[in-house]
Amino acid sequence: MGIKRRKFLQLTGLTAAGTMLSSCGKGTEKLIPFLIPPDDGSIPGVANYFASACRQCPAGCGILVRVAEGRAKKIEGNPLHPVNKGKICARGQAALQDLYHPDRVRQPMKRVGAKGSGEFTPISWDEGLSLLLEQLNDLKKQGHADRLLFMTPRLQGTLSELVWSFMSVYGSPHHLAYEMLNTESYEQANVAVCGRGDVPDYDLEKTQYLLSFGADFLETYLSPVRYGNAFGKMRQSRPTIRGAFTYVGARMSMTAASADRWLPVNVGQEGVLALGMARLILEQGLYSREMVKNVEGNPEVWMKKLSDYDLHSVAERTGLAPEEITSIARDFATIQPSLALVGDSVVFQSNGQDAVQAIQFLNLLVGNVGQPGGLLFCSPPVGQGSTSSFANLLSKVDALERDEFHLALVYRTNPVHGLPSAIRFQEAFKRVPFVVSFSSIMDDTAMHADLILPDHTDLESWGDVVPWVGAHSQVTGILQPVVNPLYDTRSFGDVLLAAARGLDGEGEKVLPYKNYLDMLKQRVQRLIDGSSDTASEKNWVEILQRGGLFEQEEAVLDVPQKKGVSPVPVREPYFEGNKEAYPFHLALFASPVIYDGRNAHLPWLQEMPDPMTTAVWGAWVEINPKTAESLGIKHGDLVMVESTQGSVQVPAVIFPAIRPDTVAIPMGQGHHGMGRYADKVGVNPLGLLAPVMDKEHVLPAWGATRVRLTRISDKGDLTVMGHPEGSYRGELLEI
Amino acid sequence: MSNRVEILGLYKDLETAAAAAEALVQGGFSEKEITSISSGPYPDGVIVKDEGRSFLRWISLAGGMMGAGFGFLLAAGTAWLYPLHTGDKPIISLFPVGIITFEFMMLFAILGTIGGMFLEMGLPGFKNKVYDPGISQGLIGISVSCQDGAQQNKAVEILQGAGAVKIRNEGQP
Amino acid sequence: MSMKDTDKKERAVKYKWGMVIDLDRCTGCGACVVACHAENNVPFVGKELSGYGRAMHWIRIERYWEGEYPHVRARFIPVLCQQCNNAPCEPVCPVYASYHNAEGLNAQVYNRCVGTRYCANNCPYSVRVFNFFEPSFPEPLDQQLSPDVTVRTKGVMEKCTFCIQRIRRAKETARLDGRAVRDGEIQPACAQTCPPDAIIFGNLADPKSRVFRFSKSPRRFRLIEDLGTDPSVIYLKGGGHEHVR
Amino acid sequence: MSMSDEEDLTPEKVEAVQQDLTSSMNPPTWKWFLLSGFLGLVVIWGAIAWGYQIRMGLGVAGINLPVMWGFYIVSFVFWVGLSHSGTMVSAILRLTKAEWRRPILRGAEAMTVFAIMVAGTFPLIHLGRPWKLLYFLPIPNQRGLWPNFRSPLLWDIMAITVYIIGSSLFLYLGMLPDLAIVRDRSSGWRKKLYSMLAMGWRGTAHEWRVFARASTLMAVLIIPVAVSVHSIVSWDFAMTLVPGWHSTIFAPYFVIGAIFSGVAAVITLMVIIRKAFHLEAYLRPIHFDNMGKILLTVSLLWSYFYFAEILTTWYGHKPIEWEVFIFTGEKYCFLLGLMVLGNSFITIPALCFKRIRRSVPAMLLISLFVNVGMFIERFLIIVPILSHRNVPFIWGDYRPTWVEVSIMVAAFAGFALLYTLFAKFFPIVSINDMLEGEHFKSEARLGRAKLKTIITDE
Repeated sequence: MGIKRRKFLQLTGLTAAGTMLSSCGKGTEKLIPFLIPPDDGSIPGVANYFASACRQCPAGCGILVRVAEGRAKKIEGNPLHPVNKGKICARGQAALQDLYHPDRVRQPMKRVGAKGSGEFTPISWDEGLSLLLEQLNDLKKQGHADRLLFMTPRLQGTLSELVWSFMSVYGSPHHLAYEMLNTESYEQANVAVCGRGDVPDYDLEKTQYLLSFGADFLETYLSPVRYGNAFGKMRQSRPTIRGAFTYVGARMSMTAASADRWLPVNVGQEGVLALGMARLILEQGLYSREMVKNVEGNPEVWMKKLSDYDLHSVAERTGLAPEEITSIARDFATIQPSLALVGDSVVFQSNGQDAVQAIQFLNLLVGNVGQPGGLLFCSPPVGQGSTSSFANLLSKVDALERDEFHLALVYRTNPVHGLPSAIRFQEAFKRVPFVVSFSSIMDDTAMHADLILPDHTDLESWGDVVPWVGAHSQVTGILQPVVNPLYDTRSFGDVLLAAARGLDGEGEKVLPYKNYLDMLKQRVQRLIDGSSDTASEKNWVEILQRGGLFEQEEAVLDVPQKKGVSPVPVREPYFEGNKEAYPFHLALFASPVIYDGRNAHLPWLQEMPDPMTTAVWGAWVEINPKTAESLGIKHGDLVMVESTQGSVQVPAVIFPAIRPDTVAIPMGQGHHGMGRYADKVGVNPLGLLAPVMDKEHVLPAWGATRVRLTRISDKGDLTVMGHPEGSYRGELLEI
Repeated sequence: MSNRVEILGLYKDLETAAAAAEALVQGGFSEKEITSISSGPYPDGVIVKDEGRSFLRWISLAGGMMGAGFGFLLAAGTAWLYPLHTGDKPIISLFPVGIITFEFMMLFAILGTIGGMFLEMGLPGFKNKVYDPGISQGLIGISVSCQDGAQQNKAVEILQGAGAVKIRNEGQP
Repeated sequence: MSMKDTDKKERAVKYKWGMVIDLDRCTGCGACVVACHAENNVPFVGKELSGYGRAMHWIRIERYWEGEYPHVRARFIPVLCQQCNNAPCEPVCPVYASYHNAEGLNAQVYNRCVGTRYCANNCPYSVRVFNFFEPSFPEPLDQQLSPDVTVRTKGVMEKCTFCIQRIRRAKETARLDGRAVRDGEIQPACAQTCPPDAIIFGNLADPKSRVFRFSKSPRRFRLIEDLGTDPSVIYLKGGGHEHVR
Repeated sequence: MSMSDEEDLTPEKVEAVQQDLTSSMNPPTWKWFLLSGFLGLVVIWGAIAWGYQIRMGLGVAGINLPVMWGFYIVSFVFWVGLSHSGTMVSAILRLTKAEWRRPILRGAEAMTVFAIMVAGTFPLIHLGRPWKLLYFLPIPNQRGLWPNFRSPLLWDIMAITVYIIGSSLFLYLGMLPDLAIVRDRSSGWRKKLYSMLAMGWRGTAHEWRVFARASTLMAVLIIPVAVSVHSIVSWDFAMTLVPGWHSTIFAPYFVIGAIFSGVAAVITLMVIIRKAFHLEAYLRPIHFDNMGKILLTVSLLWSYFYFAEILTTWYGHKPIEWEVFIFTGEKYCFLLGLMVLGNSFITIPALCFKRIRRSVPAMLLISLFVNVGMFIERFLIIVPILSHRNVPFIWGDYRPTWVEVSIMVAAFAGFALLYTLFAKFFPIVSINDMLEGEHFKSEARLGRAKLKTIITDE
């Protein structure tokens, strides 16, 4: 966006933005002439823009919130933010409804009914805090501080610091920062190939040939807005170059739909394809000699290692035609710069590690690592908290089963909905005697809580956001409250600080902050100059007006340092359920609309058609037309999907772009709780997943479950926006 | 005219009624002064002759012209007064204006016809004109307009002579 | 500069708003759909009504399938009001609720609309949506409603306005500054949010504007062009296999 | 008593005829109250349904995107169609001086008036905001705006208004002498009412002559209005760009369709009136025979138009039009078949036989069949075509709801109720027309035979 956004920096000084906006009150039934402007400076009809940051997904985009008469009206991308450059996705837009959701938890609540019944009674904050402290102090007094489990998503910046400090003060090592779509697998593989354990940034914008192995970078993968924007530029911003894009994967995702070519490879064989391509590239001498020198590799040794990956056998294993493989291999090597991406459907296989390594090796081979238009490993972002490992999760489940946890605190994560039941988490979690949730909405996990201390929503909170990727150095988005809190909620940070203060011990000393804002300001100042002072008011206002710290360096193009890399053979993938009884692979995918389900309570998103199926308000199973025909399944029929672990009943979508041996179900629906717009909408397919792992690396293989289908009835209750037959009649529009 | 009265003789059938009319003409009454009253129409001249000229068609035509003018002004005039563009249609579009003009032309012509008809008939007339409910039951009346006195007696005489079932004078209940 | 002069200057500027949608950039992500909901107080209607053609989207992303597995393609095309110059919806409205304004916009006057739905039938693009029920914004969702845009009542037809409230705002600002609206100064919500920048909005009457330049692209086409509706939305053809080098 | 008696028209005979023809006006029996009460209840139910729709919004009807018009507009076109033949047939028969017309006229004219009234309510019912009806009317107002005369809907409003006024006047005009008769036969408040309505009609030779002239003139004037009304109704569709609607043949096709359904409806009503009021002596097989011939002609015409319309679509094979065509054939196969059977394949062969034309039950059956067929025809013109419009992505479906069905049924009930009430208050067969026929009838000797002759003016 070439122009400067008119006056969005007129973002009025907002030191105390939260306290200023007082016109949210009710009872404006009379028309009162506007004679004396209100104290807060808000003028009816004139809107202010406040910069903030988006926390709807880990990408961490910068936003501008349009506020009129003390109410948030619209979210727009922050043009200054280096990650999203003024753009924002559907989920980011819908954060407004998070703020104004009718079913928010409006004050602290205490359980009164049976556990999990969802019966709560409102209590005061004093009572809520003392209940929390009572639990914490009791446990500590008994010398069982390690019986506290703290569950969060991967945290960033101040929050990460706060939770870490809190846990160390309290004396429990059990902070579990795990969510299902974890990046652990990528990180492990990157260490193996490139010697770097962080998630690289992909320079889509400058690439000329893009090859995605199941990476849905336009919808859910890493930073969709950033990559969406870069994709647009890759396609059409260069006068004579239109970047080409090939997608490899069993199901055509929204991202794949934008590809020039879609290669429906056999499930779990992407790594094999990558190695086959590598061999072809080596054979034809199309590899980057410079890169080989850099990593001190020996092409002849590599060739030998790849002896099993001749074109013929690769074609057989992947199910692709030999010509297709040779043509993409040649294109990938000769159209430079090129770039191979690897995504969740590849990673979450029992051979996922091998596949990621194979694909990164492919990148390495043609010299894509550390090159413009390739993979960029930059100085790692400051303040990106770490994620827990899958092994950690499993050990926590074991501990839960042994009743080793007496108190669980849950913040911003919904494990009851969001973890596959096969790892037994849900059952084990129910054994925790006291669960405290900080959720601002009554989600599935909060339903099981004993105490709910509702957090502000993002638009009411202070906070900082460190983008996952695309922040080539110190980029921290600052969240500021753009409206007064609607209800009697409190910032999670403040509650945790209060809890720390209330601990018998040195809480006060380790966390000596007045409040969370104070802590945030100090951290920001530290980021600026390393000092421990609180950021000066002037600096602070400037940062708020900009939306954060965007000290972007030129991307540092680190050339991989790791020496002696060589291709590792890809193991045969394992699938749970035998082929006869369970003939179909189950591909679960993060919904482009509601991601892993964290946005399912927002009606705008529920009503936004899924791009590929155009389905709204529910889940579905995608079936190839041939498969459906052989099973007698028609569009909209209710189908039972069974795995060795369980079954779900879900409507069928006849989906022409999925392998006949694969069916796909979106994640994220099927909540119990989470407000009226998510409660019992669709089904949660996670119950189908088998607990398959890559045993060698202790990594989950969510894509390794086989299922069977049975038609139940024609009453699937499927709602699609696109007419099922009309969707095939685009030629009538002559487009 | 104040001293003119109408006298009505009622007859059982067409032939006697026609004879009575004939007798009145013979008796010096003009065709203009004689008329028949019946519950059904008879072709002109069967009983009496109606010699009036009719302007009905002209009234209809005038109505139609007025309607056309009105319709045109309404459709074209208002569009011209409030010129809002819609689609690629001109502000004053020929076809729509034509249609509205036509409809109003027909409406006014119809109203003109009905109005003209009543005008020519001299209706509505709720004054007690000479009439007998027997006419509805099939009697045929011959009414004659005459002066008071002698002429009146003469008329009564002729009507009675022709075999009237009943004689009624104007104003008689 | 006196007010009169500015007025004159402003009137001298010709605006003809238009939009270019580059289908090669469009990824079908749907950000525009939600942005439009937020900007224009477009209600959501729930599952049952969505399933029966009562969804209120002013912009929708149509997805068409081509071919058969494995040589299958999905094409996305965002369809919104095409702001036709020869709009078929306009002349059929008996009460002038739908008319053409001087800047080429296909205006819809909600409070004149009586709900004959004739315009919706005559819209070849089927982009007009009707308020079959009173829209509902359960509290406090109503606090999000934009004060710049009317909340439409039941029985009223509505559709994309090219975010006319933003056009008005920019024109007012420009008028106060005594200048014409700059290219790129106005962005409808959909164009503003679009992650791949597939939507370009601007003044088609200005040959220097970005939208004008893009509208002359050899990839240009307009939707159902042979009907002669002369839309102000110009699409640029997306790629396909044939574009791979 | 029979009209075929070859006596002179004596007062006794006149009395008898009047007795017969006003039998519908006898004091109501409990059966009549039962019938009208039932019909009234159905109408009230329809009104409740409409009230519910106004309260809740049009969403309670089955319309949606893309099928923005549904049963209401189908009903509208259907009722406008029915209203057609009444006046039109009556006018044409008057002008052609078809002697057999006499017992049919009044019933047909009344049908027109009530059918167009019922039809006129539907556009109102189908509005999203019926309380804003005033916006349609060319009344100077503070909004500074006028209705848009470029919109076919406004032509519609104008044409229907003209038609309601014209056909009501036409009905009234024909009834004027009869009103005088019933005035003389009634007493009490009824007498006052009829006196008012009869406007002092006495039946002078002058009045009769003006009356005859006016009747002829009205007949001439009403025919173009009737044609324009249904043409304009067709233009509501044909003026659009909707594939399947945008067709030049629509106006004549609709006019013929309207006459078709109207003639069939007249036949249906003739059967009902004949049975209900024991008018067997007046509505004789000859009348059914003649109406049957008209129906046959119109059916042939309709089939011809339908064929021409389908042929051009089929031959031209424009993709989107062809799509609509195929869709209709597939999804609405049964209805389509029923329509073609009712309108052509059964009607045409059957009506070729004099015995069938003269059989009252057979004619009833055929006329009902035609009207079912014509209702389906309107449905098929509106719903499937809207279901599959230019943009395939939003193709849709239409399912009428209880509200629409209730209102539609209430419309039939309302029509029947109006008709029942009309028959109770006014002579349903034209007395003066019947008597006129008798007056002009004579006998002539030709060879050995005595033949009936008709005296005419010329």
